[in-house]
Amino acid sequence: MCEIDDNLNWTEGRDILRNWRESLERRSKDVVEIWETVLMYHIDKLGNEKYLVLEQVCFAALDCYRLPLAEYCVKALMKEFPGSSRVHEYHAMYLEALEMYNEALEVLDSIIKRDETNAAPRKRRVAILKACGHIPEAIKELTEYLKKFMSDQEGWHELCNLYLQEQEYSKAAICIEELILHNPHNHLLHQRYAEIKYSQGGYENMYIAKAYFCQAIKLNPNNIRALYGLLLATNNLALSLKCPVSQKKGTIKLNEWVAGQIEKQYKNKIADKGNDSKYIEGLLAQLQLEG
Amino acid sequence: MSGKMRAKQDKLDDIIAYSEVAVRNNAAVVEYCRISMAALSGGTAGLLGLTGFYGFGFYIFAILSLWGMLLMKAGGQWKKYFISRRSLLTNGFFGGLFTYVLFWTFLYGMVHVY
Amino acid sequence: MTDITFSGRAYAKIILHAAKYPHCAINGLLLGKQNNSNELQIIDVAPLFHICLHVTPMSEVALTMVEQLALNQGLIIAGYYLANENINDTSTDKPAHRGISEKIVEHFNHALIAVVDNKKMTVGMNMNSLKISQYLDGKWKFKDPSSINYEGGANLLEATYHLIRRKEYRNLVDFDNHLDNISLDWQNLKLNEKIDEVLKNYQ
Amino acid sequence: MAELLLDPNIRGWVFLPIVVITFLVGIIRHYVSILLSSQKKVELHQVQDSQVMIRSRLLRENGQYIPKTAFLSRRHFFNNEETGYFKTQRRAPVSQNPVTDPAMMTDMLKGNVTNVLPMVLIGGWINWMFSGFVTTKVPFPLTLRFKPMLQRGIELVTLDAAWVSSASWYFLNVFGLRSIYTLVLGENNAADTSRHLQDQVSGAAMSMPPNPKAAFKSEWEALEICEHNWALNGVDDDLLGLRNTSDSIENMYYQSKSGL
Repeated sequence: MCEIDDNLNWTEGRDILRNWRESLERRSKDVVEIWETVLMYHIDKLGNEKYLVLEQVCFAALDCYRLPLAEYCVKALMKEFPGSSRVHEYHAMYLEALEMYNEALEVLDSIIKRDETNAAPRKRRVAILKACGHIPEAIKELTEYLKKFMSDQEGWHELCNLYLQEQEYSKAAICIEELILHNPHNHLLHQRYAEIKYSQGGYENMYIAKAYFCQAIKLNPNNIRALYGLLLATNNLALSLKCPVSQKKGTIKLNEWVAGQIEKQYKNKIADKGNDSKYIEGLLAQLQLEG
Repeated sequence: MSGKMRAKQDKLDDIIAYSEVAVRNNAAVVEYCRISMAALSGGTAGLLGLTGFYGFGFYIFAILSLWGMLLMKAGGQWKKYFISRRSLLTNGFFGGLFTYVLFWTFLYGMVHVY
Repeated sequence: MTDITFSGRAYAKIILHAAKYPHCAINGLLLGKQNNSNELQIIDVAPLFHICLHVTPMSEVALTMVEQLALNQGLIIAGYYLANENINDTSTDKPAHRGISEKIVEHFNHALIAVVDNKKMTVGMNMNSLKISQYLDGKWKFKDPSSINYEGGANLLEATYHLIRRKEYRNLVDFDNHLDNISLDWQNLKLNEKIDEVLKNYQ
Repeated sequence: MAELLLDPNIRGWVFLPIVVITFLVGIIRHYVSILLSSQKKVELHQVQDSQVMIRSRLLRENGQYIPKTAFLSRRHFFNNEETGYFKTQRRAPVSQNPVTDPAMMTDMLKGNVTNVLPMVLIGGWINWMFSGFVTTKVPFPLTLRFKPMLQRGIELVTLDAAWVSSASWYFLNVFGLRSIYTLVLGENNAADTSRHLQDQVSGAAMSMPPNPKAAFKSEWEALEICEHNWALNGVDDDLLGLRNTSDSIENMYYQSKSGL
């Protein structure tokens, strides 16, 4: 986290915001702060960028529950682009922040009516349902959406989270599979998939979980979650009655290997061997199998 | 280092994943350098009044030195940034040549013809 | 009827954890001591997760580790605390929480669940924002707030406000942070010292 | 051949103006095309089709990373005889005839207005304004074949091929400056970023197959013959085999940008 300089001038502020916009960083608190300390007084010097900045600030203000600021931004944008669906979307989000959900839905519906291919307002509808706490309805809405926009990764990810909230592991796994198809080399997805399969339980799922934990480790040897996960999965597998004898040996070997890896990770990272490593050792002792 | 890495990759069935965005970004940066280099070296050749094969030789020299500089900047880990070393050299050779000839002719005409 | 006492440190850490991740659900474990049969003291908490509460492997790891820690300090895992993602939501029977709290009950049958009431987390911190239920006779029963003692009383709220003002929550490390970077200390020894210091000033 | 001496006034009033004019016209053209570019109207089912195509292509390419049952159920979704997506969706081919589709007409017109028209107009104007000047000489020898190319507007048989006429100089500029535009206009361009953002909003995938029916059929065929080999088979042995090297900190996922 870089601290914001107290006496930065407006060009610097503009450049920082531009940078964050381009790298898709949210940092709402900082954005609002920059706006209030410098940019607010120089808004007319920004030229065409003014509206991009207003948009960014509007989003950040909604994030931080600074409703008057958000209202100001929405109004300024609305004045300049009365027909833009993007601005209307911000208006809907502002209504959402006021918890006027029905009005927000109306605005969103009117946007969708005007341009059926616009994905963003449809996703906002799901968000509203989620905010009301209607998770099953949100899931339904999102699946409808995904039937039309099948390669929307963000959508699949959110659907996965919603299913997880409802404890529907097998359906959540399908969503993660979809994401893996998009990014087969992302170790976090493999790790998450394995975790879901692990939570599902059962020998078959545990076996798959083991494989995906392995893949995650292969893609990133430092993924400590995957290392722990593999430790648990191999432990479970080896203790399972269904495990054929031929595989048992390999599983135990893997278990030993991963325990060694975890220990190594901790030794590398923690210079002074405090009592932390003691607990790790305790944990390993508890989970490791007698080979 | 590279030998070890190679060995490891062989074991991993050669999985090398490229981030498409990064690759495209790198290509754009290199393209930017190449155009600038072509324009600048063309201008230089024109000012120096190089003619005929000397001029083209100068272009080859410029391209090679740009390549060398890029590799120097990337250091030993050029594999991390670019897919192939040769395509770094040959890509956009003729596009650059066009720019080069234009600038060469322009400054040559400005300085030496009149 | 058992008496329940929350230490200032435990309360402050729960609030700081919730303040660090205002945009997502969080959970953690309450570590306590049962003196005689009807006095339960919550001494400390172990902040656990904020990224994905719904999958089990890492919770298993965390539970084992925390248990080790608790044993070492002569404490028991006495309950579970959480804050939901939705601002109006103070329910405790979400599937994600059910699993882990049942697990705790297996080991300690008077376990507590503390929910952070998001609505009461205001800038001034002038209300106690925990809602507590206890497991009695096979059911979770909501406890009357007046029956729970907080060490420090009104001063505790003042102290928490001060901690949040100082952005102390940035220094809080939960188990997810630890898994992202294992050199971070999830026991928060340094933060504990700071909290104790602040609490002392507000006595 | 005797050396030709050019009047320096030609430099000031012909040679330089042509360069400046071509450059500025190029920049104006860039902005005009931004001004005229319209959001293409897309039908919902077209978006859906293109996204389905992306999804099935990814299934073919990366299908080995998901378990076999998951792969098969997805293929079933696309290819099943009765209910598969590629079998049940019947789409009329999108009309490609510009005469019947007014939107296509305006698009073509706009393309012409921004690309061809200024070329012809400015070219004609320059031909008329600066005709008949020998402007410069290319610094390398050329064969006689290049004479008609480089000496448009000057009919002198004895002139060396290396000399360039004003009209040809203009065309040389038009082609040579193209890469310079990317250099100039691609940097910190406010107009560019806003356009970019607009693209983001209205759906990621805009490339539609022109004829969904044929595209579906070929995709169906490709998916039908696609085999599933689980890439994670034996991944645990890999790890054990890696015992010696895996402590080195290396990410397989090359994401670093070059610091150039």
